[in-house]
Amino acid sequence: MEAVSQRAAGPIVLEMVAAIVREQGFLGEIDGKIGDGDHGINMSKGFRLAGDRLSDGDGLAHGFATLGDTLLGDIGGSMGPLYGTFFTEMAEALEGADPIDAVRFSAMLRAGIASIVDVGGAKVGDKTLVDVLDPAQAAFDAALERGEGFAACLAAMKDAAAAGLESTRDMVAKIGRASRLGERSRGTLDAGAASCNLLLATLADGLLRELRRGA
Amino acid sequence: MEAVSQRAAGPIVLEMVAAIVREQGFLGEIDGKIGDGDHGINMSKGFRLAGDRLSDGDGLAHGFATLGDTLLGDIGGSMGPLYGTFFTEMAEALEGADPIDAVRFSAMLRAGIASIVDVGGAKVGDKTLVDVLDPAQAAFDAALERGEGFAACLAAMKDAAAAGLESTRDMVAKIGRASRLGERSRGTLDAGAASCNLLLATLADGLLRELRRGA
Amino acid sequence: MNRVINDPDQVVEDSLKGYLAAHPDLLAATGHPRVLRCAGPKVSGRVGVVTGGGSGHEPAFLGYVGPGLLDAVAIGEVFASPTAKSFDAAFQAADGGQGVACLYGNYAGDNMNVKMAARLAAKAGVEVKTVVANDDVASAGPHERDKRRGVAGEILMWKAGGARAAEGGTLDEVIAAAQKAIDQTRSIGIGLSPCTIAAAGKPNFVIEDGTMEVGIGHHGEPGIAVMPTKPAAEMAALMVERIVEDLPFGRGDDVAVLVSGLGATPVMELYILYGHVDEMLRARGITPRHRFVGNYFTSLEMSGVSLTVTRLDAELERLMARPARSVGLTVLGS
Amino acid sequence: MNRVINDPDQVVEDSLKGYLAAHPDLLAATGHPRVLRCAGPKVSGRVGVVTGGGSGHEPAFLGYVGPGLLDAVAIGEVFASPTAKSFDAAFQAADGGQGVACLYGNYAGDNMNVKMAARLAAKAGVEVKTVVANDDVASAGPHERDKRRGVAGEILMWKAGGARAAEGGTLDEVIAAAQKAIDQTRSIGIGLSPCTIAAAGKPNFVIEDGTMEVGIGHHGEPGIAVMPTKPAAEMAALMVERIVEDLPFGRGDDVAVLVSGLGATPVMELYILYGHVDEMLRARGITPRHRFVGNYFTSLEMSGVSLTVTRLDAELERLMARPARSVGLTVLGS
Ligand SMILES: Nc1ncnc2c1ncn2[C@@H]1O[C@H](COP(=O)(O)OP(=O)(O)O)[C@@H](O)[C@H]1O
Ligand SMILES: Nc1ncnc2c1ncn2[C@@H]1O[C@H](COP(=O)(O)OP(=O)(O)O)[C@@H](O)[C@H]1O
Ligand SMILES: [Mg+2]
Ligand SMILES: [Mg+2]
Ligand SMILES: [Mg+2]
Ligand SMILES: [Mg+2]
Repeated sequence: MEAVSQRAAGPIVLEMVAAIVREQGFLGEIDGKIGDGDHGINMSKGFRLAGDRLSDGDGLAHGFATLGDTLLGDIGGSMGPLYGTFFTEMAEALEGADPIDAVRFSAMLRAGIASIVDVGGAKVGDKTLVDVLDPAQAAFDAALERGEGFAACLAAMKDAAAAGLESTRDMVAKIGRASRLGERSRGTLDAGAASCNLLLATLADGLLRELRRGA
Repeated sequence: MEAVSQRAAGPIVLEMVAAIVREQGFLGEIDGKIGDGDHGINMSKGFRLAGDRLSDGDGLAHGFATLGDTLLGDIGGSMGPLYGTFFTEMAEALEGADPIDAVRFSAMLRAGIASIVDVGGAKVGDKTLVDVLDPAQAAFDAALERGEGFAACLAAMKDAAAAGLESTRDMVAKIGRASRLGERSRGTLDAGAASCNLLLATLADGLLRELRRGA
Repeated sequence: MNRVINDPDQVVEDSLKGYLAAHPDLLAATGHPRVLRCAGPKVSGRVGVVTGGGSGHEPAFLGYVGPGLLDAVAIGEVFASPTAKSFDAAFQAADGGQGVACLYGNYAGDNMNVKMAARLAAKAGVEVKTVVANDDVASAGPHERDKRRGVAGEILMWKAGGARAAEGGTLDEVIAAAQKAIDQTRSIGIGLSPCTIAAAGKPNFVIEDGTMEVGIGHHGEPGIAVMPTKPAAEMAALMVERIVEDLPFGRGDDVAVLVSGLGATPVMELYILYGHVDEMLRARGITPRHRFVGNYFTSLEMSGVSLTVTRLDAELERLMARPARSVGLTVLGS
Repeated sequence: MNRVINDPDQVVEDSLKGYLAAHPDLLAATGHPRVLRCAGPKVSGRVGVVTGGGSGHEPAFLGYVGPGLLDAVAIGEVFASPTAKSFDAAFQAADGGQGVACLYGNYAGDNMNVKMAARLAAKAGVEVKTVVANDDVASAGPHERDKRRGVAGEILMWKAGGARAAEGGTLDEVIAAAQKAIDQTRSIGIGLSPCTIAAAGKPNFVIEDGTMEVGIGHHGEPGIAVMPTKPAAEMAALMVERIVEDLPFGRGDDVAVLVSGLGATPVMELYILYGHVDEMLRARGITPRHRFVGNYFTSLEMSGVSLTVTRLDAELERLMARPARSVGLTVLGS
């Protein structure tokens, strides 16, 4: 059965931090088109802080817990609670699971998404990060149900996340700051969806690498 | 003995009001050079109000009392108390004097000037209206002492007032707003001295006319 | 931008030092750097009352901490919601075993952070119930009241809730009093010039000189109309009308009225506006029983005004009159 | 200019209507439209305390009328001395047979009008004695203290005089207490942006963005230095140094400290400044016993701050602590 140990997956959290810091400018730029342009700053401030608090050898659950804790503790506004609860819930879902397999990953993702929806109240089609998370989860679970392996599930999730991000381009924002623009919000990617796609892709790539390495 | 009745002199107050209103722009302009440019407005506001309160047939003492009262009651800042007490004290000095002769006029002027000095504390050379009043009084009294008539005394006063105004041009302001400029206040006439010269000249011209008419 | 600051990213930290030094009789530090509590003994045997919000609105929010008002406050960056953990720490600081009433304003970030914090607090055994202020009539229509923002009306909600807690009311009673207060409250603002977050260095919105933005939000959120600046009497008429129609207030009502400057409006102008408001309310048979005029809920150095009116029943009247002491509002016992 | 006014020439009248409507518990009209007195029964059997000055400094001057503070106030046009008759009417309104203490600021117009008014009052049988505030260290050197202007330190002078009058002090005792308070008080201001008198329609002085005017007067009178705007900590150091050297305050002194915004400075910035001031005074062994931070004495919408420090002896400490109630300052009894 395909699985990755907590310890092997741990460094992926730092890769997610690096990805957010690297794409800070891009995230800010698309937020600037229909929002207030601070999404890159907000995200990289929180992720950088969390990265500083992690050390070599921390497992994935610990990494997510640290990310969640830092976002809830140091980032106000909307990103703190949304991504904060996302990572906190995922960390809890990973508790005691070592190694992590596809079933556990699916449960983890479900817990994370449920809490974001619970806190933020966004639905698919509102032009938020939920438009990345929801299809990503659906693709992962469908692959799992078809009996595919962890790696194939992750690959399916990654593709669906990217498509989900692209789907936000034609949406009219229904929630958050951009919703005030109405029709004018159409034609641009959503910033939160972009950061979310980046995080899921980095997570999938890291796990795929470790799966390959373990095989 | 040369003298003018209260009643005949009364209309001169309205001529003083008219003179101030007419020269409002000029007074504001010279105040603007080394002060805050409001001397014309301040003066014409008060004098106009007093003018509105006067009726035909009011004597000179009543006119001065109304002027003084209005300035004290409706004009804040420095002009209210300075010219207010000036006219109030002159009105009191004229009380019961009918007709007004040169001796009485001299006493009147002395009382007015004393109260301005008392309230404002300015000395000759400070570049204020005292630089008009003091030489004007001195010239009037000198003529009187030489045994000249009321008309000659008034003419001497008028000339001295004009010379007094001109003398302020080369002075450095020692008191009031302009004193902050130090040396830079040199080279301009003093606004208060200008209004004071205008008032004394108008008063002298009016009395001279009445003296001629009475003769 | 020409300001009395050090590092623009440290304005909140720096100002909190000043608050603690200036008001040790009212404000005390807690273990959390972004949470202050009421000085003196910890809340015990009664409900604790908490709020929180972004900085830059001083004296709101921390200036309303004090006896008879708030027990603790969570403090965010300038114009940004406090973190979930800050709210949680404020709940812990205000808990005296009878639960905590969190009375805050309807902003996306605050909603989420309070919700998260209430969960954290529940795990620690602290019961939290909330009231969400939505008094700004300009921020959404009357049929979407849940979308409306909370503005200066929050102060009267805090007063009601704080007074009810001081009376020894249960958590449900405190929540009910605060909810009633905000349900009976309507506000509207007019903006005359923008403001600048020091860390940003330039205004993030524009108001042309000679125009006014009716219905502006406390962070410069766009209002319902931009028009040439009207005389104070017409501003008052516009604001009173909009508010009175929304509730609707009627002949015989007693009200509390609060006119707040947004930061840079000369105080004498707040009174010019109040004079008209008072006259217009009375002309409609509405009597201002409690009157507040000043810089009660600001937006940095924005210029403009907000008007808040609360309809009082016997309970709210009693709660408004109860003594309270804080930096922003002191009510003497009668 | 974008303001909450009607006719620019009527701003004083219009705002007084608002004051009377908003604070009937504190302020009452008199027979003179530019004079307000403390609400309630007329002063009787004790000394009356009066001040007066130009408008635009709200809450000064009328905002300090109330029990334990001022009994009546004469109100001038914006930035212009009240008339002699206004001062006289204020004296009459505050006279309770024991004489009147007129505690005002050192400006040419005020000096003359008070002098004239005292004469008018004397004719009507009312004894008036005066104290002239001159706390602004930047307005003249230490050897010309009689040329210095009165600024926010007037508030502490009123507090001392008002408290002494409330204690039943004689006219000479009230005057002595107020004189001592102002003798022990030093202030200095820093201006960061000019202000506009509505009737004039444009600023009558300039402060370049990025520069600060140290020692600015309350009407924009030029200060002692224009320099690039410094961080708040350096502003505080500059102000504290100038004040402490002037009196001079020393180790072991107890003081009252007042930080006032000039109108448009965000409140949080006043606290940033206060934090530094408190720290710097304590580092010199000087202890702030009474602390006031807020918009206590403004200049319309000028931006900037003023710092005032008063050295307290046992009598002044007692007078500061006495209860007082007014729009601008409330001190609860202890
Ligand atoms: N209620 C919500 N639920 C889920 N996502 C949301 C919600 N509100 C906003 N978002 C996401 O937040 C993103 C903006 O984040 P950010 O710019 O950091 O915060 P802010 O909007 O406060 O400036 C949006 O692009 C959207 O994806
Ligand atoms: N103490 C004083 N004594 C006599 N005259 C004075 C005094 N102070 C000012 N003045 C006169 O007042 C004039 C300015 O008056 P005005 O412009 O109306 O008042 P302000 O200076 O308050 O703007 C000066 O030109 C000067 O002649
Ligand atoms: Mg954003
Ligand atoms: Mg934002
Ligand atoms: Mg002037
Ligand atoms: Mg002038």
